Amino acid sequence: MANALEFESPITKRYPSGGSRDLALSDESSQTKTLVRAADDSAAASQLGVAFGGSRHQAGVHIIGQRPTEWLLVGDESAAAAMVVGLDRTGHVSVIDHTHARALLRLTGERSADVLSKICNVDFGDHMTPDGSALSASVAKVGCDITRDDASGIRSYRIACDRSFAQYLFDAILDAGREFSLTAVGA
Amino acid sequence: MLLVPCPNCGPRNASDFAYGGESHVRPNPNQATPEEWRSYLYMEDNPAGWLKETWYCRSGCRRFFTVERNTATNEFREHPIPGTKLGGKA
Amino acid sequence: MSLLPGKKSSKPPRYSAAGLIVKGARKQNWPRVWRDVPLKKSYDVVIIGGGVHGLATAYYLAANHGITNVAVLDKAYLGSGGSGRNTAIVRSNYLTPEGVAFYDRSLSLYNTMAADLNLNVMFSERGHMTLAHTDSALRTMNWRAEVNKLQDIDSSVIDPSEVKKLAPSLDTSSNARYPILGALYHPPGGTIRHDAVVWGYARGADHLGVEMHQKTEVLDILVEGGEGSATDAHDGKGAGGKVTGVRTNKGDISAPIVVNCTAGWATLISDMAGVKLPISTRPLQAAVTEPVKVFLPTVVVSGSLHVYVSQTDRGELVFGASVDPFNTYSVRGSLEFTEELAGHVLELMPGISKMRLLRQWAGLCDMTPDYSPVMGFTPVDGFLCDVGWGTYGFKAGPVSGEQMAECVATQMTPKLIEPFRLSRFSTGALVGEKGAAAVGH
Amino acid sequence: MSNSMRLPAQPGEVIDRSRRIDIKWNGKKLSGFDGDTIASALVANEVRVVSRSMKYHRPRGYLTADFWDPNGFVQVGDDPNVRSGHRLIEKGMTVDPQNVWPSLDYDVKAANGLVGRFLTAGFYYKTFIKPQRLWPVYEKVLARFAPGGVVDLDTPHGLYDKRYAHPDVVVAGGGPAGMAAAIAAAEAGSKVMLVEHEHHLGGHLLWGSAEDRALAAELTAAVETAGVEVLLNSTVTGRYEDNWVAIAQRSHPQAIERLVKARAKMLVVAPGLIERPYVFAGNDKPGVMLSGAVRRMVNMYAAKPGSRAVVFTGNGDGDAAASDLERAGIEVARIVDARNGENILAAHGPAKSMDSVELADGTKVEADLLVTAVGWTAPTSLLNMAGDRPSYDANAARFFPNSPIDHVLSTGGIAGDGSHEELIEHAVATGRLAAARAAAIGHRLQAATRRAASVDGEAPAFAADDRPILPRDPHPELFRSTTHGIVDYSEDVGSKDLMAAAAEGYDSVELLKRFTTATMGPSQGKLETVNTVAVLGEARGETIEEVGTTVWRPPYAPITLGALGGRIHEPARVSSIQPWHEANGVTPILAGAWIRPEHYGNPESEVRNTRANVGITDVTPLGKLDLQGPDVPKLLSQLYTNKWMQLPVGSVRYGIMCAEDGVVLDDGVTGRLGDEHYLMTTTSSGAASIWEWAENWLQTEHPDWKVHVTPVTTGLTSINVAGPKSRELVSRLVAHAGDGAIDLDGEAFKYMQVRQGTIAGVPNCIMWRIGFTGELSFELHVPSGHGLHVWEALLEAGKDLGVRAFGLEAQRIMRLEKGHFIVGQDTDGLTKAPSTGMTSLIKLDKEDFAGKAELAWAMDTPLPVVVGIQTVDPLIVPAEASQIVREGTNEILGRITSSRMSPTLRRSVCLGQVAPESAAAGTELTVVLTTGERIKARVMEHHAHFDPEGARLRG
Ligand SMILES: Cc1cc2nc3c(=O)[nH]c(=O)nc-3n(C[C@H](O)[C@H](O)[C@H](O)COP(=O)(O)OP(=O)(O)OC[C@H]3O[C@@H](n4cnc5c(N)ncnc54)[C@H](O)[C@@H]3O)c2cc1C
Ligand SMILES: NC(=O)c1ccc[n+]([C@@H]2O[C@H](COP(=O)([O-])OP(=O)(O)OC[C@H]3O[C@@H](n4cnc5c(N)ncnc54)[C@H](O)[C@@H]3O)[C@@H](O)[C@H]2O)c1
Ligand SMILES: Cc1cc2nc3c(=O)[nH]c(=O)nc-3n(C[C@H](O)[C@H](O)[C@H](O)COP(=O)(O)O)c2cc1C
Ligand SMILES: [Zn+2]
Repeated sequence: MANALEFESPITKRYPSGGSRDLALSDESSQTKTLVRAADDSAAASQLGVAFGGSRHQAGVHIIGQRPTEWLLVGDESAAAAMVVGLDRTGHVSVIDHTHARALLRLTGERSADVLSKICNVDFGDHMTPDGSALSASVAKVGCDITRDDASGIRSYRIACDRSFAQYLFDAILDAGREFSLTAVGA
Repeated sequence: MLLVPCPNCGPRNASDFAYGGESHVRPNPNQATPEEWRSYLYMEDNPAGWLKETWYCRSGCRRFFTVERNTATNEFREHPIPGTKLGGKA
Repeated sequence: MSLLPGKKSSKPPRYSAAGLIVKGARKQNWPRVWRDVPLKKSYDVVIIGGGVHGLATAYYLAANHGITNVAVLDKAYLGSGGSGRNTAIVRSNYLTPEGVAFYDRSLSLYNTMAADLNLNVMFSERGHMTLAHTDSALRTMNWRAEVNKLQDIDSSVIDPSEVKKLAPSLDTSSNARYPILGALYHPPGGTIRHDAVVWGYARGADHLGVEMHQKTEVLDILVEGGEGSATDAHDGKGAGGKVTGVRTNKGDISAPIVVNCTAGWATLISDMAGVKLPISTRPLQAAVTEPVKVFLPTVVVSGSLHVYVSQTDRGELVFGASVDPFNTYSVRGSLEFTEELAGHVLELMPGISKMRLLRQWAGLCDMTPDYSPVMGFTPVDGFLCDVGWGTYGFKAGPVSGEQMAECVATQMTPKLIEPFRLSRFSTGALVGEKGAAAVGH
Repeated sequence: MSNSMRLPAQPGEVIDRSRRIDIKWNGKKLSGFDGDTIASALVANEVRVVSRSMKYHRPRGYLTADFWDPNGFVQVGDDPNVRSGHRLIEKGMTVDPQNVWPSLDYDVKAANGLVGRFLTAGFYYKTFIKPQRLWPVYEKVLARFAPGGVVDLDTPHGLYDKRYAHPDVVVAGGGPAGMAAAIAAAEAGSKVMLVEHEHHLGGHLLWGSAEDRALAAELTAAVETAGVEVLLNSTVTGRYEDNWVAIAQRSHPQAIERLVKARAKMLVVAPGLIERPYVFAGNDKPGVMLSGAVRRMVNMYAAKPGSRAVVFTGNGDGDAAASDLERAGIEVARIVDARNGENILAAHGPAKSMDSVELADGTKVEADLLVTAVGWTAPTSLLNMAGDRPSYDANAARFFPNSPIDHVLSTGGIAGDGSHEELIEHAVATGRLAAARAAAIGHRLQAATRRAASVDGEAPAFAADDRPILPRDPHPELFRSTTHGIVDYSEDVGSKDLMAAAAEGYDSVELLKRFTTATMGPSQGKLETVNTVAVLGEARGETIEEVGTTVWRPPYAPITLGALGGRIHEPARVSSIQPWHEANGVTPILAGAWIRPEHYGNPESEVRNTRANVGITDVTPLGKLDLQGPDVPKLLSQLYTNKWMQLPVGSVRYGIMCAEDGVVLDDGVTGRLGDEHYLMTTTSSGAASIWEWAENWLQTEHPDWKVHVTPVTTGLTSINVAGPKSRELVSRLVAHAGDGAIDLDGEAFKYMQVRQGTIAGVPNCIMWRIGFTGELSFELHVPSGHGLHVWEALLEAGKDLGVRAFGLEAQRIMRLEKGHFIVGQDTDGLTKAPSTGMTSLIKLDKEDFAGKAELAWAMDTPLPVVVGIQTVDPLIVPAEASQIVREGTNEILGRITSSRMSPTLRRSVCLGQVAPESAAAGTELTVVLTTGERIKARVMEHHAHFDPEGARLRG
């Protein structure tokens, strides 16, 4: 039996380790994810400090303007909790723990946009999807929230989808990345 | 593939949306006669030209909005309007 | 006007192999399939739309009721609408008793059509198979089969091994993403040479005196009485009144009876008469591959995967899918349709990935809320409709023509088309084909 | 015969003579060089007949020797209809002729040729009419004559692929014009994709003069420097709405073929021109070739298409072909110059070859090669797809683009003639214009897209088209000689057929096409359209402009189903318990995208165990919506037919939802977790649509209501614990004191209530007391990151209680025993709410709810009714969908919608829909089994066959 509070990843298949890390797909589903819903002109919105389509990092939390009136906060448990506690709840504000509802994958590497472009119709060019931008789109026919979150200058995307689709999506991205030698890491 | 102008996400492929059909005003269910109600449910203007219609940005911002599209050319008029009257059909 | 039944006329002149040889040897040409005559100022009946419905109506008006002072008007060429672009699948295994009776009559007319019209319409009774990939689809198949059997229609649910025997190219293994759990099999279903049906009816009608006018576009319906202007239909004005004729690009024609057989354009025409219809116009895409040697002996339909496919005697695979997801009058092809289609076809028949798509096109479909047509009288006296044929109306051409002709000639709604009256949309008594909506062709 | 027709090295040849490649043709080995097409290898090996024609089985040789060659179709292994004029040879390739029987050399069906006069186009409409019963027999014979190759049904579905692209400019065609346009656009800052159908950039220049080839090399190098993305051996197959451009890429290193879908801001069409055949007697004889074919053969592949040639020319290309032949040492017996009014009448010779050409002046010239150069067809297909209506220019004897389209520009041969300099100048201006417009479009896109990098200022104006206008060279109109010949080679349709069809009344170009099938073959009119139109014009006494053309449709060049299908993406979703299911012998079932446990070996025993002990089942796919806000009750009242304004915290309630036509959409329970916090469940299949339904009402009808609807279906792993021992089992895992404690006592936690707390150490679980099975049950909703843990904990803790997992089938049996209907199974697309028997849940005194108007009317209308049904013979289980008829007739009164043998009651149990007149309890029904046998059954008092009072449920 699994340890009581160990987080069970939705990626249950095992992948060969090793291979190049120039282009990597990893599972970050255990990150705490909090969905905040509030009006775009609410106090909470200005606290969060990004609008729909953008994202920023603050105090260990990745604040993503995922949709109009919706923000996803990603971080470790304590940082996320701290931010939620400080949230101004004036008006109609809902806070929903999305840690278990959404899987979170990360695709990193210079050619990561080329991989995504095989299974997602969005323009991932720098003009249309610069670092920090956030959008929702279908990836290999699964509805996903994608945030460009470059890691020390290297192109990187966070991709969130319904947890139940995670294993399928993980494999679909790996398949798309085959021609670029995409490797699964840490899964 | 058609580009549909979402007021939030910008122009996106039609396949990212669900089509809501002609935008009709929902009659008051307590006052409508059967003819009026069923006209709302079933009858269509179906013009070959400008049509006011509802789209739902299913893969993107998940907002309903109304736009005008020319059904003969599939050209959209600028300025989609958020929200609209219900299409009436699930 | 002369709506009196006249003498029933003979069939159009015979074609035969012997004739071919004689004509070939003497280097003679065949007589024209239909005459090219000037448009008259008045007719007893004007039929708008030179598709199978309009032409069949004209033919049966003349053949069964002796009404021959009839003009069929089409804004383009005969068969330019859905009738010339459909995948030509015919069957009668519908879900409701009304549907079954109606389409079965059509099938029997198709069966004798070559002889009746003296033209080979290449009706190929090759069998029609609707695949079930889910429990619930299988249940619907069973439902249809059971209703069919009660009406003496040859239709039954078969298991995957029988499916494999009938169509060896299908993947009937259980590890397919959408495994084939069974199929509704309908041996009398099949395909027909759609253009030949159109030409056959036109030729038959012409022989009996009906005039076919191509490139003749109806611009307005002339209505007397009623409230408001007949063209100003958008706010429901102009309903009622009586038809006196039509305005065309070639001038006005007077006629006491006008029949709307314009399928995808149906609401545009009925708007001219002030009659509102529950119809939205959606394109349906179709495609053919390059020919290869024949390997698919039956018609295969998958509702869950939204495809239907058959192979012509020329060797092309003919594909169709479900209608486009939004209203439009544009028939430009859609790439996403072909992509979806190809993906699904390959799930069904993984072995044909190297076949090449040759051409894709679209036709306009007049979709109704209950997947059933709108037939018969309207609130405007003398203005009749035979529309709402959606994605399934080719097979209904003969019976619709026969029944509409009777409707016009007797001025009463024949029993067979009673369920399809326009008034059902104000009483809410929709036709049961909506009960288990699935593409079916 | 190895390379017996190979010329000495030619200056522009593209073959690598140092690399010999052996292939098999028609069972025999022959060899070519790297760079050879199948066609050039065959010609170099003296193969003159490559195929048989479709209808008359006439021997055919190469005509255009490129992709469009109507005679060049071959079978390569399991690949049918391969264009031998285009496909490069590869080591070990097996190439076979198609459409021949029994062999290429001796073809029995060629007998058709003898009766050809009688097999006029459309002959089958006139034959096989009587006797009608023989048509199926004829049909089988006709099918034997189907042209084309053979599909090997065991062909593996190889690696086909797709990719999206967002270039600023796509250029279709890599000839001089396309290359120059691409370079100019890239230099102006555009991201450019250049697509060339052939294996090399260069277009016509490749088989041209030394100067031409130098220009090609220069431009090719510049393309590279400019950073243009080049796709070789790739075709722009279609231009769809908003410049959605499809490209078939045949040159991907890994994928067999790949579909590139480019949303091009601008499309530049530079496809050059396609040379047109000439209609005359014998024009399909092996040895009749177009000038381009001959020049390609000689100049690019050093293959010798004949030994003694007649050249019929109306233009510079014909002249160039003549001089190329002479340079290569092939005798040119006669140049027939159409510009001087000279003409050819016929090609003569035995069946498989040509030996002489008959000229209009009566002379016969001995020759085994007849080269024609009579002008071009403009491949306007992509422009037509964009809405252009090209027009015919009689002076230049071809069609030209006509209506300017903002986002699509054309250049090169399709747009006009002129010197290289003029052409390149036009192309460069086109490239620049495309770049300027693309920049303006890009600016607008960025400004309209909130996530995009910000842009300054107004979008630049859409640049005006001030390109120079290309001249048009005069060209004689050369379509048909005074003799008749083939117009559509693939379809075996001749000019005589067309004229006969026109006389018969098929006299508009569209009817003519459909009756004769001219232009319906593999090249889709690229070779045939203009000649077809010209012949029809002749027949009707009309000009080409008046006759018009048929419609060009995608794809421009055929594309494999594999590439169109690509990698097949069919998303599958699983619950967090899936690993356990898989490890424990599950039989899965597909339900939408979900893969669910159907059973674990024996559903009946799963039922019995649940009824006797306790069972657990994974119901994660159940739709779950988190609802928050002060106006949630209003939303619930709007969606459900019953009342929701007074639901206490801690309670759950069942409800039915209807569409606006009163038809049942979905059902489920909603529980109130907190003051302004609710959890709604929907059916599994309704999860997505009910969410959108709720959003639709909120966003469009009631934007003022304060409600947040958030789908949490997979965030919560749902486990139903059912059976008499379920309370005992669950109590072993819940906290009994402190934070997260739940009191399971029957009084503290009643049927239809909800609690939140800690289960098996997992906090924030939701538990409600409801059950589809009819047993005492607890539905646990556990944060999914711990779902498997809780599942395993239940199995562990309940060992002594006899706990076992059960699947969907056991659940279906139990719900049927209990008489719960399933929306979509026991109801259908016409079932209005009152038919379910749940009239007490329809509250017409509410101000409004979805479907209210129709339901108000439906209440007074006789409707079919869902009823419990039992067969008189308890052992007969009528199949689902068995019809219920009026005794002694075939009149349908209803049907069985659900049926099973009940392991609990040991008898068959059913639900069904029946006509209102047959719905009263005790009514005797006649059920028709699928075998046709008729049996008796009875309408029951309740839907429930088991425990109708619900004692177990409430226990
Ligand atoms: C791709 C596709 C596949 C299909 N597959 C099948 C199938 O397998 N089986 C099946 O049974 N059905 C099928 N259908 C449906 C079937 O084709 C149609 O329902 C049927 O052809 C309708 O025939 P019709 O005569 O009513 O209309 P049409 O054939 O569409 O004729 C209407 C005519 O009206 C003319 N018209 C319109 N406006 C005017 C005007 N103002 N003035 C004059 N004339 C006018 C048009 O030019 C047109 O010729 C398919 C349809 C499509 C598009
Ligand atoms: N025979 C001749 O006409 C000839 C000979 C020498 C030079 N030229 C000069 O070349 C000019 C023509 O140059 P151009 O560049 O317009 O034509 P081109 O024929 O040289 O090049 C067009 C190229 O486009 C490709 N193509 C066509 N459709 C395509 C599609 N859908 N997708 C991808 N590729 C496609 C063709 O394979 C061809 O290589 C003439 O006007 C003439 O001045 C002509
Ligand atoms: C059953 C059927 C088979 C067809 N087969 C072919 C074919 O083999 N070749 C072809 O070019 N078109 C074929 N077509 C398509 C027609 O060429 C044409 O695209 C269609 O009638 C629509 O007309 P349009 O493209 O002129 O708008 C076929 C159409 C149908 C309905
Ligand atoms: Zn959007």
